Amino acid sequence: MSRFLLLAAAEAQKLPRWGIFVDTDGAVSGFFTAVILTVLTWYYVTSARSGRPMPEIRKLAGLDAIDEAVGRATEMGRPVFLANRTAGVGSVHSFALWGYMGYVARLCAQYDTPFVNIAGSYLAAAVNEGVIKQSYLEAGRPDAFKPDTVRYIPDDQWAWTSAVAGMLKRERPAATMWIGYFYAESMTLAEVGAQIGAIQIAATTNTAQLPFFIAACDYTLIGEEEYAAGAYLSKDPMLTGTIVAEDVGKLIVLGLVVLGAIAQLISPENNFVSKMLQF
Amino acid sequence: MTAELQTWIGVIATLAIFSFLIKENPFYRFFEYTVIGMSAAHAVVMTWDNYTKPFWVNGVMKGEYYLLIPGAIAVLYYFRYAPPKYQWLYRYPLALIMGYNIGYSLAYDPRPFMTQIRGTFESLKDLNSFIYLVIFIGVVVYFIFTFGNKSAAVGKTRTFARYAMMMYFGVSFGNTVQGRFSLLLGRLLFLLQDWLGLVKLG
Amino acid sequence: MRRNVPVILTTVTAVIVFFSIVLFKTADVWPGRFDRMQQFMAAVMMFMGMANMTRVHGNVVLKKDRNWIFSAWLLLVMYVYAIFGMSVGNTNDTYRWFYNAFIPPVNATMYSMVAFYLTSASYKAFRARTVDAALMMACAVWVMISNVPIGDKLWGSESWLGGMAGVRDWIVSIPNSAVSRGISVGSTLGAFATQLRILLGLERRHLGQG
Amino acid sequence: MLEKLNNLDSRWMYLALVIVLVIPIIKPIGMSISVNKDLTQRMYDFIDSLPPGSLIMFDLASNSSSDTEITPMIYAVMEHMYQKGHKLLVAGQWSSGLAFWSPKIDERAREYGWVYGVDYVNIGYKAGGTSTWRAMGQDFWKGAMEVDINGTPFSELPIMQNIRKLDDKTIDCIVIFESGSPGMETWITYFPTIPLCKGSVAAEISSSVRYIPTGQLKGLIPGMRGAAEYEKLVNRPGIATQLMDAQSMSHLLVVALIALGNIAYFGTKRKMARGR
Repeated sequence: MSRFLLLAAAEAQKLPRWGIFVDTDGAVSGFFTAVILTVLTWYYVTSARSGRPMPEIRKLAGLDAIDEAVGRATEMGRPVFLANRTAGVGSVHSFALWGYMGYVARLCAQYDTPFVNIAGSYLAAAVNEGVIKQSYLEAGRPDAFKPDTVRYIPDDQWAWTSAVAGMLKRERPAATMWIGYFYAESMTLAEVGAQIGAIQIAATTNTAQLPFFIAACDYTLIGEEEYAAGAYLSKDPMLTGTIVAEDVGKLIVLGLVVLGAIAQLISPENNFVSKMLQF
Repeated sequence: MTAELQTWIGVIATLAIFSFLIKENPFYRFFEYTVIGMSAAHAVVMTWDNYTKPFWVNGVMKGEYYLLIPGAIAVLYYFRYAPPKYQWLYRYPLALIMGYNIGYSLAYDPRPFMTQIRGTFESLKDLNSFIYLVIFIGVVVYFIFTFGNKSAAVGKTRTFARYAMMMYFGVSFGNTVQGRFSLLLGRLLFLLQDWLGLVKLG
Repeated sequence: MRRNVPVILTTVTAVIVFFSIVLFKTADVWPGRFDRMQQFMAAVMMFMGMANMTRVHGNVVLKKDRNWIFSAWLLLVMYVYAIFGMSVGNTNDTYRWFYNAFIPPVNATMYSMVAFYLTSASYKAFRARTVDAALMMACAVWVMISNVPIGDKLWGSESWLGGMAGVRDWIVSIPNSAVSRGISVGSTLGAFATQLRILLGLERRHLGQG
Repeated sequence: MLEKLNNLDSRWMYLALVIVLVIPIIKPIGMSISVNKDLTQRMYDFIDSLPPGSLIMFDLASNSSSDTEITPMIYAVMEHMYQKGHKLLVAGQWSSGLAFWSPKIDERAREYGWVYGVDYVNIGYKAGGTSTWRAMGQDFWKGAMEVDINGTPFSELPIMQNIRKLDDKTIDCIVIFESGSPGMETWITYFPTIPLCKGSVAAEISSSVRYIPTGQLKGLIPGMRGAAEYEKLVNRPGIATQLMDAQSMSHLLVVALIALGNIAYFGTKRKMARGR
């Protein structure tokens, strides 16, 4: 109970903020977080560009499995599905998705395996088409694009799911990839996919849905691992640089937490780390 | 009568969808395609009624002329389905929307993030809060991709974090089971109570 | 003009929107206007979805592929319902009647089917092959039993450690909540990095071919 | 035998599930439950601690799919508000949620003798997402287009005269009934000062509890079980309590299946090892 009283006291006492900033908790510190992360990223990208070696990204089994999955689809002569329901063009999940899509579409074009993308946002469907065409072009197979390669299904959760479940049973893909933010449909998608015997790779940051993907998929990328794919798959040192910057960000977070914990033990009322973050 | 017809369609739809559990069949397919068609239309109708029309009538017509510029740029998006020569035009509205969203989340997302970090140490006082802190640090270390990949200590921390995460997923799974059965109960009640009238609850 | 201008446009827009939100004390003049502009853009683009579906299913119908009758039916339903809805409005009784007759029952049934899939998935997935799987299974089983009255019968909440439910609550509020926060801290940073890749023009895949 | 069990057809499990759910609905057993002290009890205590006549806002961020979980929660919280004499403002981030629950809330309100516009009000769905809510933070009337769900102007509703701004001085507590996005993030991000309680569908419990120690959430009703607990706390058993038996049986089925799966797995593994 005392914990709550303390918090209530902290809330009651308003911190003075710099005049031009919006008067909300974390307005100034949040601003600096964004700036610091941008500067860090810029720094590591520039040093990667100038040829400084970047550390390697640790092994992510789910991403290594993509080649195997596409290979099996080729052997069986069945399509590869890659789907996301919620992400629009402004969503960070789409940004991550395009990394997977470019890679998988290129592999599929090389092996002459049908590739299907199912999108829940009509704006994203249009962009996905561009990403896939570009990959086909790079693989030297611009003719591989079919009118039904990118399928928009309206983003009404269960209408979308019923359509995808139906497609899974009718077209029996050998590999399915569920990338991005999913809600309760995760269980249906993953289990129907498992029933048709597809190799399944899932990646989501929705912690509530991760257990279902873990239960029914062969490989699951947990949380943030979803975002690392673009850099991991392309092996582009500059993209790796952004991951290094992000890791430095994590080290800063850890440092702040440890420092904050020490300050909390010494004097809970005057915890400067806490005040700094609230500022 | 019409309400009754609605219930009957509901019952048939329910049974058709459930039949998918046994086998994919035309009965299911009919409802699948009908509902996709309807919800695609519904999405357009809702956007038309809630955005396009009010924006035009209450916005542009009432003097918010600045809206016409993004509106005109947005039209370029349709060039995605134009002949290849003009397709590149769709990149302009795309660039604007992406820029807006990136700026928006870079500005807003750090604020709750700060509260979350503060929350890890501000309640530090008993054994539980120390366990909390240790697990939190372990999980953050698990997600560091590039540093310490050869260090044994980091490796052990990651294994520990992985076990903690598996516990989390187990708990999360177990808790969700309840909700999913609630939903199925709801559907069974629809069949047993509203349609067949076998039971009466609530 | 074709590739660099969109990249610059994205960056400039992002920076302007960012500062308008962080710095404007009257939070709703410019950020609000940007919100409206973005919403209006989305409203203008609303037919993109129907365009895609017309292409996908129209192609099936033209080629008389498998299930072409269903595709034709889909297009018919979509156009009739959309034109009807746009002319009478979504609050029209007939419009609502059709909506309520078809969509909620299908949605609710589809949703409730998750319970079946969950049952069969837990049969196949929760096998103690590895330490990871064993831990996940043990926790899932524990929570499931303690979530229902039987758990209270087995190990009551008045007894030592608060019974099954007490242990569950401890797991939920301490390790569980720590993991959830750890993952979300990582995802937030990961999302930042992903957005910065676009902001700094490093990732240009979305610009597509041509 | 064990190999067969190892690859048991899912359809048998589906049949078993239907059977264990239907029987307790038709013939309930009626087992008692305990109240979760960290979640449900905390929310009950918070709402209980508000002085009589406080204004509580409902945010219906869900839809008819979550009917069986959310409806008993809404009823139980309303019952509590009735006992304490709180006032109610109904709003919603999901238009489908408002369309579905508004009639049910009206029905309960009639039972309690609440007068519309005095004891409770329903402002209806407001399009525009978070920017609309933020506008209501500046000026509630203007942001909400000055009309309620039936199109009645706010100026004709006595309760609205005191609701001029969406902030902690006007609203004493927001109770969100959520099953997805947009949801509590709206309140946590843009309105952190207004106390927030959550009626959560079961799937969202694990990812929401982290907001409890920080005080971003004052309490939480975890799923249908939580609804049954709240029904117990306010002393009015309802649908959730009645369906808990079916819940018990289905949970036991899943646990039994997991056990069976492991027996089959280890059995076949040993056999294979011996065969080799």
